This record gives sequence, C-alpha cells and structure tokens, in this order.
Amino acid sequence: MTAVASGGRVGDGSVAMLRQMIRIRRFEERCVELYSRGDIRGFLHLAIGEEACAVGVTEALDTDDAVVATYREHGHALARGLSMGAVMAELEGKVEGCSRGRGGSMHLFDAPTRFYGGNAIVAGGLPLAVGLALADRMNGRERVTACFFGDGAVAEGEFHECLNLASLWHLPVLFCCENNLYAMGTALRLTESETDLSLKAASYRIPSWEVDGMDVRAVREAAARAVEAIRSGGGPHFLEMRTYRFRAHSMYDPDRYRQKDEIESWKQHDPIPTLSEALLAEGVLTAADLVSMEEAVDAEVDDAVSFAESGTIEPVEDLERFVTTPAPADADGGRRS
Amino acid sequence: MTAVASGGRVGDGSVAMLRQMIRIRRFEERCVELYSRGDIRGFLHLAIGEEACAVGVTEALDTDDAVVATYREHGHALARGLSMGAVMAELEGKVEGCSRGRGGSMHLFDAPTRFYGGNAIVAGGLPLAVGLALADRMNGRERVTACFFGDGAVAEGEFHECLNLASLWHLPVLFCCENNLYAMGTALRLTESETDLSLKAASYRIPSWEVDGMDVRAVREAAARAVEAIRSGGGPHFLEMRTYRFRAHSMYDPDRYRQKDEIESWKQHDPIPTLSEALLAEGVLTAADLVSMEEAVDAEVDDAVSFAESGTIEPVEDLERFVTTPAPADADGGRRS
Amino acid sequence: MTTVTFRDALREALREALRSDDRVFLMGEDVGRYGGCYAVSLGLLEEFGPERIRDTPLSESAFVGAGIGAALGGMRPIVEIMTVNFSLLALDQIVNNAASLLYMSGGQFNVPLVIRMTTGAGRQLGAQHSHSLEGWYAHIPGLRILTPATHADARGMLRPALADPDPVLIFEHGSLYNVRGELDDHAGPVDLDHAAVRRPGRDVTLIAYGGTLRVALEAADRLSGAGVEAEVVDLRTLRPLDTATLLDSVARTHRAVVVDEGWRSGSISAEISARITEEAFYDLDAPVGRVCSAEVPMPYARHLEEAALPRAEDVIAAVGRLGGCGGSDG
Amino acid sequence: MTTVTFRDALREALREALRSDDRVFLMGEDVGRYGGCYAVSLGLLEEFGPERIRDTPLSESAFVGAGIGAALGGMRPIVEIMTVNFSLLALDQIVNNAASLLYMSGGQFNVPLVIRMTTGAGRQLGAQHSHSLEGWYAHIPGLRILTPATHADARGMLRPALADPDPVLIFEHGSLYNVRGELDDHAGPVDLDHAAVRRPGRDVTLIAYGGTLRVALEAADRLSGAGVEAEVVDLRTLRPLDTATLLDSVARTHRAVVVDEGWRSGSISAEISARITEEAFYDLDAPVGRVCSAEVPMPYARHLEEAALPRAEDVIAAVGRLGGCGGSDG
Ligand SMILES: Cc1ncc(C[n+]2csc(CCOP(=O)(O)OP(=O)(O)O)c2C)c(N)n1
Ligand SMILES: Cc1ncc(C[n+]2csc(CCOP(=O)(O)OP(=O)(O)O)c2C)c(N)n1
Ligand SMILES: [Mg+2]
Ligand SMILES: [Mg+2]
Repeated sequence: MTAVASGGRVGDGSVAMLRQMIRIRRFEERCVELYSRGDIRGFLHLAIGEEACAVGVTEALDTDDAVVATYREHGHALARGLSMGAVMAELEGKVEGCSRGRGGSMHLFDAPTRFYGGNAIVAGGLPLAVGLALADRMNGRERVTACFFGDGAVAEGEFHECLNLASLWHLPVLFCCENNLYAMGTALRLTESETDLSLKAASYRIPSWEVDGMDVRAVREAAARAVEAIRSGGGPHFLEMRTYRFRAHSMYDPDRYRQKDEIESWKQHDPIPTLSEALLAEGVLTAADLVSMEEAVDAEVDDAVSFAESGTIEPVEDLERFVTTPAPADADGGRRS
Repeated sequence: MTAVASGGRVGDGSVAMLRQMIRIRRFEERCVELYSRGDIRGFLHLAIGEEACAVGVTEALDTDDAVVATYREHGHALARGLSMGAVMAELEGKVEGCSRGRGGSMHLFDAPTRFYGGNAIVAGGLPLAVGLALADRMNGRERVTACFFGDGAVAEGEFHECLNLASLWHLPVLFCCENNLYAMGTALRLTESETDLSLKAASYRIPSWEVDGMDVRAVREAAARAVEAIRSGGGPHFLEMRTYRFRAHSMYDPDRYRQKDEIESWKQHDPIPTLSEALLAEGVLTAADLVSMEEAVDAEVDDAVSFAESGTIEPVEDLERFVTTPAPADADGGRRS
Repeated sequence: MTTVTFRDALREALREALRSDDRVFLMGEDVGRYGGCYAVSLGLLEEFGPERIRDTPLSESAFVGAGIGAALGGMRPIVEIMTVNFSLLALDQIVNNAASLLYMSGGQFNVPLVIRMTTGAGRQLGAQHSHSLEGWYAHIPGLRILTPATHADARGMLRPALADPDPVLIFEHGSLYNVRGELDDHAGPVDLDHAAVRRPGRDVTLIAYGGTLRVALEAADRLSGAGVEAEVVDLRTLRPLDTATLLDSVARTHRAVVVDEGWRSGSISAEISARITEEAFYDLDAPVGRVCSAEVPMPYARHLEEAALPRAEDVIAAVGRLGGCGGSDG
Repeated sequence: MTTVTFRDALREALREALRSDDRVFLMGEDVGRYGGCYAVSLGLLEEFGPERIRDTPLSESAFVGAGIGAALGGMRPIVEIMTVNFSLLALDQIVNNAASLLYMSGGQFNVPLVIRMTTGAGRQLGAQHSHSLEGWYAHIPGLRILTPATHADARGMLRPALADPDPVLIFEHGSLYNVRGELDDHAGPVDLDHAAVRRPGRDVTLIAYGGTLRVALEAADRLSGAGVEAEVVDLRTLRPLDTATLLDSVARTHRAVVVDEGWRSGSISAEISARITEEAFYDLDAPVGRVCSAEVPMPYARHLEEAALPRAEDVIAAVGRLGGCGGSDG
C-alpha cells in the first residue's frame, strides 16, 4: 500500500478518492477546532457529509480544466490540488494563504490549478463558468469548466440566464448541483415549485443526470461520462448530486429547521465509511492500510496547521495592493483613486 | 348595429373586440404621424399586428382584475378602458395624460382600471404582477393579475424567479407572453436554447397553452379558460400567444434583421381583416356596419388628438412633485432631499 | 427601562407592526424557519404563521419586486434582504420600480414598502459580504434611507417607516445586533426627519450614523480627555438629509468631521462635506474632514480589515488635522 | 482631419481593436444583426462574423458575468450593455466579481474586461431610460470609469482600456452619438490618467465630463461675452480622479463649478467639491458650486426634462452666485 500512502492510485482510483475524502473531512474537523479558538474567523461553511461530490467530480477532470465553486469550497479546493497548508493559511488570514489572506474561507483561489474561487454570492459563479467556457470554445481548446453550486442557487435568475446561455452557445460547462435539500434553513420544496431539477435542465435542452452524491464512485462515473460528452462537443451537461450536509449551514447556524432523525438517517450514508467498507470488502484495502492512510492524513493536517500558524501577516502598508494593477511605470505604487 | 356604434356587445362580443382592435390600430397609426411631426417624442413602440393579444386577454378579465404591461402597451391600455384622450395626452406630455405627462408612451398608468403600467425594463413588470397577486391571495380576493411580456423577456432571470415564485405560492397570475419571434433585432432562436416556451412553464409546474395570437377569438377563449382556472384556485397559468409586429421595433429601428417576405406572410394573418371578414361571412356584421364603426373610431382618434393638443403642460415649479408624498403637515411642499 | 439587545429592539418593532396591522407581513430568505440570518425574526413564525412570516426562495429581484407589487395591492410588506450585499441583485426593482412608480404615474401609485437589510463590515466576512452601501442608496430620489444607531431608533423607526406612503430602506449594521442598551418600556415611534445630537460639544462636530456612531462617540470621549469637546450628530436618515441640524452644529463648532463606513470617493461623506461647505463656507475654520473606509474590497485578514475601517484613532487624527481645536492638540 | 460623428469614432476604435487582437470580441444585446441599439457596431458583424460580434439573449447578469469569465480565460471581451439603465441587472457581477476578483484572489486573477454602455438623458425617454449613473459607479474600488466627451477620446480611449489589466467601464452619452467633429486621420490612443483643460481661463474653473462638457463650454462662451473667462476642465476619467489637474486650475481661478448630470445628492460633483475643498480650502474664494440634475426620476414631458437637466444658464447662474468673478457680473 505504499502507492496509496504516497498519493498514487490503486486499481480504479477509489483508494485515492477515499484518501481525498478523508483529507477533506479531517481538514474541516480541524477547522471547527480552530474556529472555536478564534484562529479562523468570518463565515465558515463546512461540507462534512458532501465530500463525495467535490472528489468525484474533480477526479473526472484534467489538470487544465477549470473549477468554479461556492463559499462551501474547502473540499473542492483540496480535491483540486491546492495544498492543505495554503488553504489553512488562507483561513488564518496569512500571506502564505492561497489568496494571500485577503479571501478567507469563502474566497479560495489558485491560478496554477485553474481554481477560480470561492464565490460568496449564491449563483454568482455561474456566469464566470460560462465565460471561461466561452473563452475555451472561441480558442478551440478542449477544456471543460466544472461549476459547483447548491440547490438554493437554482432559484436565482442567474441560474436560468446561465443555463440558457451555455446551452444556446453549446459551451463546455459541467453544471454540478450539490443538492443537499436545504438552502440555509429553507427546504428545497419551499423554494422550488418543481423539485425535479432535471426538468429544469431539460427546459434548456441540457442533458442532465441525477446521481447519488454520497457515492463517490457513482459521482466520478457520472462526471466522467459527462466530461467526455462535453469534450467531444456535446455542449453543457447538468449533474444533480443528491447529498446532505451533516452539520449546520455555518458556524452561526443553530440548525433549528432539520429533524434529528433526518440527519441521522443521512449519516447512514456517510460517503467515507461507505467507500472504505466497500474497499475492505472488495479486498482492495486492508484495515491496516486504512489506519496508515488516516495517520498520514492527520500528519498532513498537523503540518498544514503548523504551516498556517507560522505564516506571516501582510504589512498594513499593503492594504491597498491588488485593488488595481499598478501601471508599469509606477510598478511599486498603486493608482490614484 | 346601433349597439356596436355605442360600444355595446353583440353576440359573443366579437364585434366589440373588432372595434377595440380597430381603435388600437388607428390610434397607433395616428401616433406615427404625430411622431414625425415631433408632437410625440422619446421611444415609441407600436404593436400594429399584435392587437389581438391585448384585446383577447383583456376581454377575459373583470374590471377589478389588474394588468401589468410593457413599453409596447398602448393597446393594453386602450383595451383596458383608459380613455384614448388620456393616452394621447400622455404621449404629448400633457397634464391631462394618464400619467400627467411624466410617463410618456412607455409609462402609461391608470389607477381606476388597475392598470399598473407601462414598464420599460424588459421583464421588470413580472415581479410587480407576482406581488399584486400575492396581495390578492393574502386577502382572499378572487382577482387575477394579467402580466404581459415579450418573448425576449423569457431569457431574463426575473422571468425564472417570478414563474417559480408564482407557482410555489400558487398565485393568481396570468402570464401572457406575446411571442412575436423577435426581441428588437434578435430572433427567438438566437436567444433561447429551447424555443418551445411551454416547456419552460412546465418546468415550474405552470399549465401553459399556446394560442394563435392573430386570432382574437382564440386568444379570448384561451384567456377566459385560464382566468377561470386561476379564479377557481388553479394557480398561475401561462399563455403563449404567437404573434408578429408588422412594423419595426421602435421608430428608430431600420428593421434590417427581418426578411420582407416573412413580414408579408404574417400580414396575411392580420387580426383585423381576419376577424372582420369572418364576421361579415357569419353575417354578424355588414359592410355598412364596418364603415360606420371605422368612422366612429376615426372620430374618437380625432377627438383624442384634439384633447391632447388642447391639454396643458405642467408648470415647471411642479417638477419635483410626486418624487415622494409630502407629509400631511407639509402638504403643499416636497420633502427635503 | 429594560436592557435589551439591538436585535431585540428590532424584533419588538416587527412584532408590534405585525400585531397592529393585518396588512403588514415579513418576507425574505430564511426569515421564518431559520429564524432570520441574524435572528432578528426569531420566534415570529411561531407567533404569526407562514403566511405573514414568509420564507422566500433565493431570488432577490423577484421577492423585492413582489414586495413592491404587494404594496401596490394594498399591503404593507416588510421585505428583508438578508444583507446589503445581495441587494445588488434587486437594485433594478428598487430603483426603477419602487423609487420611480409614484413619479412616473403622475402621483397615482404609491409604494408603501419597507425594505430592511443588514449592512457593514467588521466581522471578517470578506469582500462580497462587507459592503456599506447605504450612502450609495441615498443617491436615489424617491427613497427614504434610515440607519438606526441606537436602541430607541431600532425600536422606533419601523412604525413611521410603515406609515410612510413611499418606499423606505432600513440599514441595520451587523455589528450592532448583539449590543445591549437601555430601552424605555414605553419606547414608541421616533421622528424620522431630524438628525440627533447624541453628545453636545463646542469644538468640533463629528457626524456619524448607523455603525459609525459608536466610533464617533468613542473618539469624542477620548478627545474630551484631551480637552476637546466634540459634538456628535447622528444623521439617522441619510435621505432626505437633515442639513439644518448639521449647519446649526457647525455654526457653533466651526469644524466638522464625517465618519462614514462607505468608501471615500463618492460617499455620503462627500455629500455632507459639499453641503456644509456650500451653506456654511464662511463659518468653517477648516475644510470638513472625512474618515471613511479604505478604498479596497474588504480583506478577510483581521488586521487588514481593522485597518480598512474607520477607527476612533482615525477620527481623533482627523480632528487634529483640522487644527485650532481647543485642548492639548491645538 | 476628417469630419466624423462621435458614433463613427467609437466604431472605428472597435474596428481597430477587433482587427489588431484576436482575443478581442464584442458581445451584447443587438450588437450584431440589429447593428447596435445606437448603431455603434453597425457593419461589424459583416466584417468580423457572429463569433466575434456576438448577439446575446436579454440576460444582463449572465453575459456581463460571462465577459468576466472570458477575461479570466484569456480573452479581451468588450461587453456592451445597451444602456446604463439595464446595467443595474448586472451590478452584482460588476461589483462583486469584476471589481473584486483581483483583490480577493490576492493578486492572482486580473479581469481585463471592457464594458461599454450608453448613459444619460435628454431624449425624453422617461424615468427608466434616462439614468446618469457613471458617477455612482465611480464609487467602486477596482473599476476604472471613462466618460469620453470628445471625438478624440471616443476614438482613443478603447485601446488603452483594453490594455488595462483591470475592468474598465466606458460611458457613452446618448446625446453625443450624432455630434460631428474633426478627427485627426492618425488619431491614436489617448492618455487615460489625466483630466484635460478644454478651454483655458482665469476667473473660474468649470468641471465637466461626458455629456456635460458641451454645456460647460457653452456656458464658458457666454460668460466670456460678459467678460468672465472660464477655464473648462474635462474630467475624462471619473475613477481614478485626477485631482491634481483640478487643484492646479483652482489654484489659478480660486473658484469652481462642477457640471454633472447625476442627481445632486451623493453625486460625483459632491466628491469633487469635497476633494477640492479638502486640498485647496485656502485657495477658494467661494465654495465649489454644483450644477446637477434635479432629484427626480426623469420626466417624459420635454419642458420638464429640460428643466431637470443642467443647462448653460444654470452654470452661468451658479458662477454668478460665487461672486467676485471678473466681468459684468462681479
Ligand atoms: C445572492 C445571495 N443571497 C443570499 C445569500 C446568503 N446565503 C448564503 S448560502 C445560502 C444558502 C445557499 O443554499 P444552497 O445554494 O443550497 O447551497 P448550500 O449552502 O446548501 O451548499 C444563502 C441564502 C448569498 N450568499 N447570496
Ligand atoms: C433589461 C432590459 N434590457 C434591454 C432593454 C432594451 N430593449 C427594449 S425592448 C427590447 C426587446 C424586447 O423584446 P420582447 O421581450 O420580445 O418584446 P417585444 O419588443 O418584441 O414586444 C430590448 C432589448 C430593456 N428595455 N430592458
Ligand atoms: Mg443546499
Ligand atoms: Mg418579441
């Protein structure tokens, strides 16, 4: 199992996906601690329970594809290949953070992996994804842009405008809806007159597939099929992933609107034990492999925290840096405003 | 035929509808003259060719229903019962205008007939209609709000948000889409990935009917059925009226984007001769009736123009009146700003 | 007198409005089952039911516009936009319908709508969740813009806002919700037309509102220790501006500093500076000072956010720059 | 020198940009088959084809946001929003994405996007079609705001705007399109960083931009007849503001009047007044004057609209109110 411990893939890649999900889970669990200590501030949205969506889709992408995500995007960022240290440093507001400490949890960015954020306006990322895909299409590049959003985003006007535009122009976008049944405290049936989201996609002539968002292999398979179809000129595709967040909407949310037993019953489908048990049963993984994988992840998380904690903070003099790009002649100053 | 000349209805009301359509047509034809004389200014959007939509739907409404329209709304206003003089005076910017000269062609308003405008932002009227219907529903009133908009509005985010909200809350809105195949110079097939608009309505669980928008009787029948369904608690309905504007988008539009023969072929379905010929054939109307009807309409248009021309203009001192409502204690002044 | 939070005062005002007028209802994202994003409407669903405490889908333009339509239809809607940041999605409805319908219709159609929203920064929420756009909204004719800064205003502004036949926007600063303060047991409606002198003084006028009133008061306290007596004026209403109260104060102090969380360029502080200068040029001993937010999308990192926001020490420094104030500085 | 319309100058700039850089494309409602709502892009579809002259559905938020995304993806999009009035529907994308991405990403993601739109009143288009919001947009950090008023600027601003790595908004005043003027046959890119003195003078500085430059120049001509020599400064760029040029002029004239089509309260004229007063208080012989639009949703009736907009006589009156200018007034 050295291959796994060193991050390589075994067999169909399920072990790597398991590892990714555990990385994300442990990372977010640590975030909770750091939040209560006050080392992380602002809004913190955890995707605990939803890891299979981020991991399954991301596994189906190539390195030069693009990702656009939401404010609940730690998992997408980590799955996409951002270093855990850079993400943790961001959450701690350090220069070493993936957004230099200016973004925080809701605004993770990374140019090398084409990770375009991190968007705290519900549905606000969809137009960016359409535009990224348009640029690819106009350049004849066979890249795909995966755009994540929640069930709540479906009600926004931008959802409608963007699905239409992407389909009208036949753009290489994979719309990835993480349907966790709630938008903050409002259940999907209270926000959508038609809760079958595939009918919406169809009304734009976008092929759509529903998939069990708690089953990472199913997600990856569906995403891979969709990505292949998109890459071979099939236009945008829509993936509805049925998932659930085990925790509250954010650290501020007392979660008054969900029944305990609903949460408990979804926990029975936790994507991590679901997959690890399957892999154990399939003989792909041993209990010892699992332990060493978890230990390696714990070590990675520890390292990320140390990295973040030993990071530096931006000098206050640089507060106005990056509002605009200084003119070449004036490269060390900002512009007048 | 005295009944007709005096505005009463004969038989199934088709004669009254014919008269309404002729009124609208002649009114707008006169507008063209007045526009070239400079008596009307700003944007002027004519609905010549589309009269059956406004008339058919409005005939299906009760007096205490509400109407929300677009910037191409002379016909809706006249059909709804605004006096032709008040509309013409508005187009000439007079105090006697239905919006006191502050609105112009795109902003006709009339409280007594519950005519809520006149909206120059494409799709901007839809949320108002949803809200008017919400007020009715919350008050247990059995009124309907008819909301007109064009095919172009379907692409806007507000369309999506409003159809969802109306359906989710089961509100008494009749969505009336005047599909004239173009939004300014852009054909529907260039703006919608799915040009079958009924599929869109269905994706919100809104029943939708397509109707020949050049046949006023068909429009009225469909609208009446929909209004009845709405009034008996059936929630919002969607009416797609297939129609065509015979003239350019506005007085500024050189109409470069349509083929002459397309326009000509639609003119074969002109709703006015279509209906008058049918009524003549059915024996409901004689050629003499038609002549006297047209003469009466011409006289009404002449009167409207005289009324407008003899109207007064608002004193400039009142420029700031109606920005806000003066406080009772301060009833003759405006507020500080 | 009872000690309550700012949030409690706002909630009590909502409860009173809902109790006393059947036409009033509250609508917005998560106002019901969730209890309100900032818990302002907590418990109201239980008391008034889902028809009157109405959770909406995420569709700001539609539900704000529906509020306008419901107002046209005879209701007195209170629409909550979760935060000012999302109000940009509803701006067309606010500007082109709510603010314009009365005028465009030649006086026929009033829009008696109240829109509430949370505003402001200070909680490390980053660029997209930290806007302070109340001053920007104050540019729009046809709107009344309220910015409660005290518990009495939190409690007392809603009733007159609902009585206003025209649209009123209420901006609640997010950093105030948890602040405790005294509230008269019989606290009632307040006057919306006048700015309030929250602290009398003779040497300089500090002009603040909403979230910056605390900053100005803190600065005034500290200045007082240095012998400078600052008068603190709370604007309360950003549109229409009560210029008279400002001029009255400046006529006595001859100096003014505006404390504004908006970005400096094109802020309400610019308008206030221009107005005072226009009307009281010869009263002024120095140009009106401005303490605003740095002109940056709000950064997440705590020290950067703090540096970006107006602080008491910035106000004290601005007063110092005016020169000539009494006390140890001048 | 050739005589061309303002529209021709804008079109020539578009054509040059499309010819010289494959990454440039134009997208917006009716830019192609219709020929552009104001015929600015007429003929470009025929020359460059529908991929690069891209008609969009009516969905301002999506296509403006798509422009941002395409810029992130390496293109140099020019997005036309038909008029500023509809830009409210895209404001969230402009503020929360275009203006913020570079900062939020810690400098990683530039948005080299140009957005053009028609602005202004004067054609009896009523309240929803007559906004002048360029000054309002100038409040947003991260944006560059351009307001061409001359043919040379109409021709020459696009190239440097496209070269800017950050988002640039160009506001074209609707009343200028048909105006004819001389244009150098070799007219090239212009400097975006400086305001321009369009007419030298010594008695008062008139500050204008875009649609109001003509008004200021007309007033200056008439004032000159009365012996008052007004210097006219064209701001050209509303953000970042070139304060230095203004201060330089005011240091000589000691008086200034801003001519601004925006609503007075919270307008760019307030910012200019505040800045000049802050920096040149002791140079000023009178408070900075402001001539703005009346604070009303724009009325349709011609005489009311005229009364609502800044006119040369209003400027002359404002100059008169400053007092002390040379000439027959003072
Ligand atoms: C335009 C907008 N409106 C409201 C909010 C506040 N808000 C943040 S997340 C959220 C719920 C979104 O739900 P969903 O899209 O289902 O995503 P999830 O949080 O479930 O992952 C809301 C209402 C926002 N950020 N943006
Ligand atoms: C939000 C918005 N965008 C653009 C415009 C400019 N515009 C006015 S009418 C129109 C076309 C609308 O087409 P459609 O909805 O089909 O109505 P029609 O004119 O055909 O009756 C456009 C683009 C506008 N008024 N509002
Ligand atoms: Mg959700
Ligand atoms: Mg149409």
